[in-house]
Amino acid sequence: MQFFLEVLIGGLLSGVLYALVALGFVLIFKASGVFNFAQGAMVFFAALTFVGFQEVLPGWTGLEEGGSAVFWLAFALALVSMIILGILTEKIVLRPLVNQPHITLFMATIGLSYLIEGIAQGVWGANVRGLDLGIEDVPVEWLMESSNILVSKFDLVAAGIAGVLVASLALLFQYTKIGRALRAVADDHQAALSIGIPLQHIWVIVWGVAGFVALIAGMIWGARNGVQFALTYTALKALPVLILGGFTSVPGAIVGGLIIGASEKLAEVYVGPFVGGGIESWFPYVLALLFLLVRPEGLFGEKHIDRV
Amino acid sequence: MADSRAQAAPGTELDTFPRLLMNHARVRPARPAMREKEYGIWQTYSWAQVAENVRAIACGLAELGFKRGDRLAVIGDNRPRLYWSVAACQCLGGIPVMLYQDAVAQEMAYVLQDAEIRFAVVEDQEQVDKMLEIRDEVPFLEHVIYDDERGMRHYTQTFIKGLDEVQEMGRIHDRNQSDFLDGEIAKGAGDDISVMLYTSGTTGKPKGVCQTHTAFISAARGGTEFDRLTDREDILSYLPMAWVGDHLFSFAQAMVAGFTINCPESGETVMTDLREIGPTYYFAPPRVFENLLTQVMIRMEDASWIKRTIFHKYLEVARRCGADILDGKPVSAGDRLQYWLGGLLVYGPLKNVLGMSRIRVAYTAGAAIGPDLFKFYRSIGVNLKQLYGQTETCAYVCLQPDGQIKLDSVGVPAPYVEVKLADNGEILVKGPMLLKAYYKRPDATAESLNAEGYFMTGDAGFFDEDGHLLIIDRAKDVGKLNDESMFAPNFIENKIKFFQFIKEAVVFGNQRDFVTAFINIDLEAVGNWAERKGMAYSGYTDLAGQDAVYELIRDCIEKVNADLASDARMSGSQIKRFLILHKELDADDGELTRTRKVRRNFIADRYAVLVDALYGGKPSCYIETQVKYEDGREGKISADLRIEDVKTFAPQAAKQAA
Amino acid sequence: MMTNDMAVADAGQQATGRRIGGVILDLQKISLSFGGVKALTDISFDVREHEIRAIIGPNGAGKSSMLNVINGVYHPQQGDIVFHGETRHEMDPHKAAKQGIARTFQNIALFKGMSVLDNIMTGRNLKMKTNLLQHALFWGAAQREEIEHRKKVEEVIDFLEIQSIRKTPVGRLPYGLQKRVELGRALAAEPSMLLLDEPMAGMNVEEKQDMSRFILDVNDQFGTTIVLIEHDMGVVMDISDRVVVLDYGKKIGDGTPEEVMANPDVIAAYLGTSH
Amino acid sequence: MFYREAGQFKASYQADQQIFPIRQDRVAVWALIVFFAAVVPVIADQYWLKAILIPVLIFSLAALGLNILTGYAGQLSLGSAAFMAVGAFGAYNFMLRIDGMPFLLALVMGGLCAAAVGVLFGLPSLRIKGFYLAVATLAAQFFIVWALVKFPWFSNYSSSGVISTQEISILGFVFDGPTSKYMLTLAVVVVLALAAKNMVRSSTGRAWMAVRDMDVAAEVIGIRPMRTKLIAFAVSSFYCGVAGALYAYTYLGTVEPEGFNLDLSFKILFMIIIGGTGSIMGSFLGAAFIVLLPILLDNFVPSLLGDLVSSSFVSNFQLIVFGGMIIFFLIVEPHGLARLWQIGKEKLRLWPFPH
Repeated sequence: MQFFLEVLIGGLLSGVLYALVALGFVLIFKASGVFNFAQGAMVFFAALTFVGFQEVLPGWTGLEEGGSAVFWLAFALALVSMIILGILTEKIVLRPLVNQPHITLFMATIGLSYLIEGIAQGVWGANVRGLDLGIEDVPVEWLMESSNILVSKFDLVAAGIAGVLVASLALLFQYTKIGRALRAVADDHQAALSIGIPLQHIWVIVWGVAGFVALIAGMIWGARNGVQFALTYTALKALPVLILGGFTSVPGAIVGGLIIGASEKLAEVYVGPFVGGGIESWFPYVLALLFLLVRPEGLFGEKHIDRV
Repeated sequence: MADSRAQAAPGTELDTFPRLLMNHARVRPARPAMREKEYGIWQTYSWAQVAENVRAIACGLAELGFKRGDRLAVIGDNRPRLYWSVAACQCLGGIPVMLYQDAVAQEMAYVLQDAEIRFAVVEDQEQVDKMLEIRDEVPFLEHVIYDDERGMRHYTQTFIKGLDEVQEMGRIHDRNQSDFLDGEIAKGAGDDISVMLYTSGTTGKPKGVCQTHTAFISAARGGTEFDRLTDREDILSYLPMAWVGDHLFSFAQAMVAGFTINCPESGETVMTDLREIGPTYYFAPPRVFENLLTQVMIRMEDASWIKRTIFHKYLEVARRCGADILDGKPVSAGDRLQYWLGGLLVYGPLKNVLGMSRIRVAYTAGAAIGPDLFKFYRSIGVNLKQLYGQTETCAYVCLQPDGQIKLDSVGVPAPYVEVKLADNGEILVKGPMLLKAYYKRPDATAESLNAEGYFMTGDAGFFDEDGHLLIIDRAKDVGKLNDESMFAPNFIENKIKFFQFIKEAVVFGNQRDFVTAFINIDLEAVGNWAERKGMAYSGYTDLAGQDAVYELIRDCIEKVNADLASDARMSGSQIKRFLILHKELDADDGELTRTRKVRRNFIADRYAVLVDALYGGKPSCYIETQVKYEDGREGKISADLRIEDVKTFAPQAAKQAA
Repeated sequence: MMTNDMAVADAGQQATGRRIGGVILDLQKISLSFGGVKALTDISFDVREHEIRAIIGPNGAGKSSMLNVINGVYHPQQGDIVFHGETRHEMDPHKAAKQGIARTFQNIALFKGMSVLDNIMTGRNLKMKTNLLQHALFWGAAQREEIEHRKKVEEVIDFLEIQSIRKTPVGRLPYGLQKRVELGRALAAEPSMLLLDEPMAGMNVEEKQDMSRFILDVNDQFGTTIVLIEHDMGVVMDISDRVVVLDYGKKIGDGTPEEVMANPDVIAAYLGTSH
Repeated sequence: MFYREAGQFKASYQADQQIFPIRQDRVAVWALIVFFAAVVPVIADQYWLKAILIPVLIFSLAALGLNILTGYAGQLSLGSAAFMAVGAFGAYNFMLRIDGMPFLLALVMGGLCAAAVGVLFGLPSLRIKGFYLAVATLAAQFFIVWALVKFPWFSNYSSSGVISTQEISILGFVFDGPTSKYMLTLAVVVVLALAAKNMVRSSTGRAWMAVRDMDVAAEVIGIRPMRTKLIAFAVSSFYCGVAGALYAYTYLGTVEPEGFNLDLSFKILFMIIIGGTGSIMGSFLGAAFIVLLPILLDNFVPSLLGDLVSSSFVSNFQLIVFGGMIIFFLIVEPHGLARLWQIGKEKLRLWPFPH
């Protein structure tokens, strides 16, 4: 039981991170109808840019290496880079493809992910880097003492940050003017235009926010596993989350992330040994797929009626 | 080749079309006789199949009571089964009478009455309806037989039958009396009338021209020998069956030479079908060639400058040496090389797109063809030639021989034809291809044939030093200006019409002090020109009245004047004043004949106020005209027409201006 | 020619042309809703063999939904459909097609990436028997079958007078011609019943006349029963035998064109709405 | 310019339905086949055969397979490489476990295994469309590779699933050199390409395209979307499977499951995007492009820029070029090189006219 809880909590914590990445997808999908496969590449790009700036800034500015000034400056620069990336993407890739079938846009974002990966590594190099957020990866003491459950402090903090972010975005989406505009756009581009919301602005904001989410996700994952090419695979983790939760639902992304995170870990631990292990790679997909057959629109997705 | 030689032997029994047909069915049963684009492919009928079908139709007609000497009306587009009906009628010793299929019912009524038609084979519901409309006026019409069943199921009248049904009756008839039709064919003689063609007639009612088998077979045989046509030729049959040219090329020559005729799918697909078939032998009136060239030039306007440069460079090469190469004249090796390159880059592809890649012989006639136009086709290697003839001569008097092409002549007298000139310049012809008579019009027959048996063509012309005939004008149209100099209106009009911007021209001057002209602009060409210049216009009338257009046309006419000034006989005929008509001259309004010749006198009467204004020196004139639209509605067009003066040239000044 | 080949199952019918027969389709108390929104409420009407039956009504009256119920694209929550004497709760599009129901759509539903010819050929798919392996070889039976069906399709092309565009991709055609091609695709299936959803919408007068003629010819030559939705009252009056009027998902009138036009409810519905 | 179509009229439906209705095209295609079958083996060196021609042919086949599914039937798949893996391991096991198994039959059986797996993973297309389906095919991608690694039976208990292919021998002739392997590959690819063309121009292909373009309308005229999609999955996977088997047997000789990873699937997807979706020829053009581009970049970028660039730069540059090309083609010419070819051909047919 204790072990089960450990696995479950570990799974849920990583699930929060999945949710974070999935949220980036949902934002962009809702606003522009694009299934952004390049979200993973953006995470990688963001983390690499952050680390890259951290490395070069002391040399450029004379600031103390590893200091908080460098940290925040690098963070700011990385964020600006992400926003610029978002704007460029919107202008160069999405706008010319507006009104194309969704599947075409999807394929374009696959191309985009190659492009972003190439640029990121071209600029910052392909070496694996460490990233230190100053949070130790040690078991949380009070938990260990009270119930003898091993939960990493790092995981907990990361999940906390992600949770706060997810929650605030959900609120933002629900209650602010921008959020309402976003929802209007998601429902009907024409209608959104007719009530006077400049579509381009919204897209830029959304890509900017998605970039911000990617940066946070990249920093957390990078700190955990090192900043390396494998960060791009976070997108692949987020896909089943989306299917489960529905492409258009913020709560769906959160709940889906938690379900996938937990079930994946549980399956790996309890089912894995019987089939040789390593089922993490495909288990979420199969789970999502089975779920799809029952409920094609996802947990929180809207049922779509084919008008003829 | 060998076969056509064999038929050409004198004294052969192949002296009627039915016998020719049955002979082809024996000699080349599997060769394609006809193709028709239908259901997406070229449905092919061999000579044997054609003969079988013709037999069935003939026997079916006989079963319905068709007798020797009866006339059979044939109305419709160029459809195999209509050609078969013509042949079937001839098998029975009857006389096919083809009508222009786009004529309105009332126009048809006259011919049906005149020819006392008992049987009509028509294409479709539309033509059946016309027959029903005029049924009361032609009470002797006993049977109307339709080819296309579409929409015919509710016609319960017993005198209306499907050609299928008639053929089926015929097949049974033929089975029961298998020697009946052969007997009928055997009864035929070369001197029997094989067909009656109604002349459209610029004046008076149409007259039925009776032509014998011998006449058309001679004309066809002469033509095939002259151009060495074989049974491998392909021809596209798209001109009205009622027109003598189609009967000569698509029927008589095909029957004589045994080549294949190809019927297009529909009127709107003619150009595509032409391209698919790629005929080896082709006929088209000048306006078709002209439209093609206009389209070529318009389409080239949109091409990239590289293409345009190549195009024009090699057209220049072609202008320089193309015609000479085609005529087998000596040309320098350098030019030959350039022409070969041009063939690869321009002429070959161009001919391909136009469907003219395989043409060995192409003819044009019916109206004068512009020298530039004519030269253009010859220079890119299309062996385009002119011929001269009338309905009364089976469209067969003069032909241009290969290698001796002159732009202004119509060639030398064709085989078996004798041509001489009357004192007033009128062209007189004699030969086996002459009409037997005008149907029921001994007066007209006597008028057109002189005492020595020459047919008086009504055209004025002369022979040049090489024995080529030049046509100037209709003999009766040739008049005199008040200064006694010659006035040949057609001659002048043709010169004007050679400009692509001008579609029709009507000139006046007989018994007048000077020459004036009505102009019809070519809406497509001028419209395009206007679009390129960024001019807005709302339609023909608006465009025709614009200053810039007047300027454009005045330039054209000035060029004509310069040209006329260079010829001593014609320099007095320079155009002093002109106007652009507010409407297009139209056959439906009676201004043109069905073959699109202008009816000058009718126009002069109809627009008398305009003629007066031209000679009265007025700067403009108001006119209101009744018009008939395609759907039969009537309406009015009115405009204030400007009249403009044109520069004329003194005879001696001509050289400088040109 | 066409007449012989295209004739529908009932051979007796074609010789004498159009003769309205008994009821072949009976819709009984049909109700349909989407997530609580009622599209059709308790609608009953019937269609007789060989007749031209029009469905009219203002926008949003539920006309297209009605056609979608008939050929099984939508499944009604309540009601029965009696087709050829067989009662069922809902139709299935594939089965409907097999039983000879073909249709066109309000917003042209052609296959944009294919030529006119191929689009119409798809109408023959149900009747094609050769299998995948034979197709891969394209030899013998497969080729023979392809040609046999091509001939039928060419007859349809000829019938609709669209020869000159047969190899054009449908996406490049003007609207009116696309409608005609869509009719061709439906005709290629040699249907006994044809559902036409606003066949003349967006057409000019001339195109409408052509289309009316084609519809009448189809009905006349092949005896095809036709159910059509049309806005142009002139056309409806001209070509239909009986008319059913819908408004807000309810039936408000049913009868001959004259009867329907005299019906006060219908007049009210039409005057009360603008479209 | 080189076309002389006047006079090439069709007097029968057979003639009208030819794959290449224009005589000049037929001549060109035959010339091309003769060139690749008779001239290339003589003039090409080992490197060309082994590193360029054989992979181009194999990838053409795989792209063809994906194109049937994505280009013709409109179902996006991101699992092509996995189906290739099934084909490769299928053929390997048939060769391994059945004595005297003819190679060509093993190839077909490998393809059939892939087809069966393809149908299984195509089943979700019953309910889902578009990128939902694409994600479903990702499941196939991950699951299959995982299964091939984790169940050593598939690789005859070799370490980490690596297999070394058996000798290819047909009717006693051993295909051991690059030339003979090239010829074998060429023959298989040409035959399958012809079969694919035949399928897409028959009612099967029309059903695919109908479902792709407008599935509701397709259903209404009696095409069963489900059946049609599953057939597309089966045929597509068969082609990918055969391509995978050839990949193992005539190209690499030794393969491991991880070699058939998502990157390879993407590569094949890129081939059809750049080559042209819904075009048989596009599959070949796209495969040639994607295979040749890195070789060109490897050879020319360093020689152009000299020592300025590192090898990692070249590989990143490749990523950028690939990504950029995909976006470029999707925006500018969604139908890829095949459409450009088509446009060029139209221009030649209309030459000297522009339209």
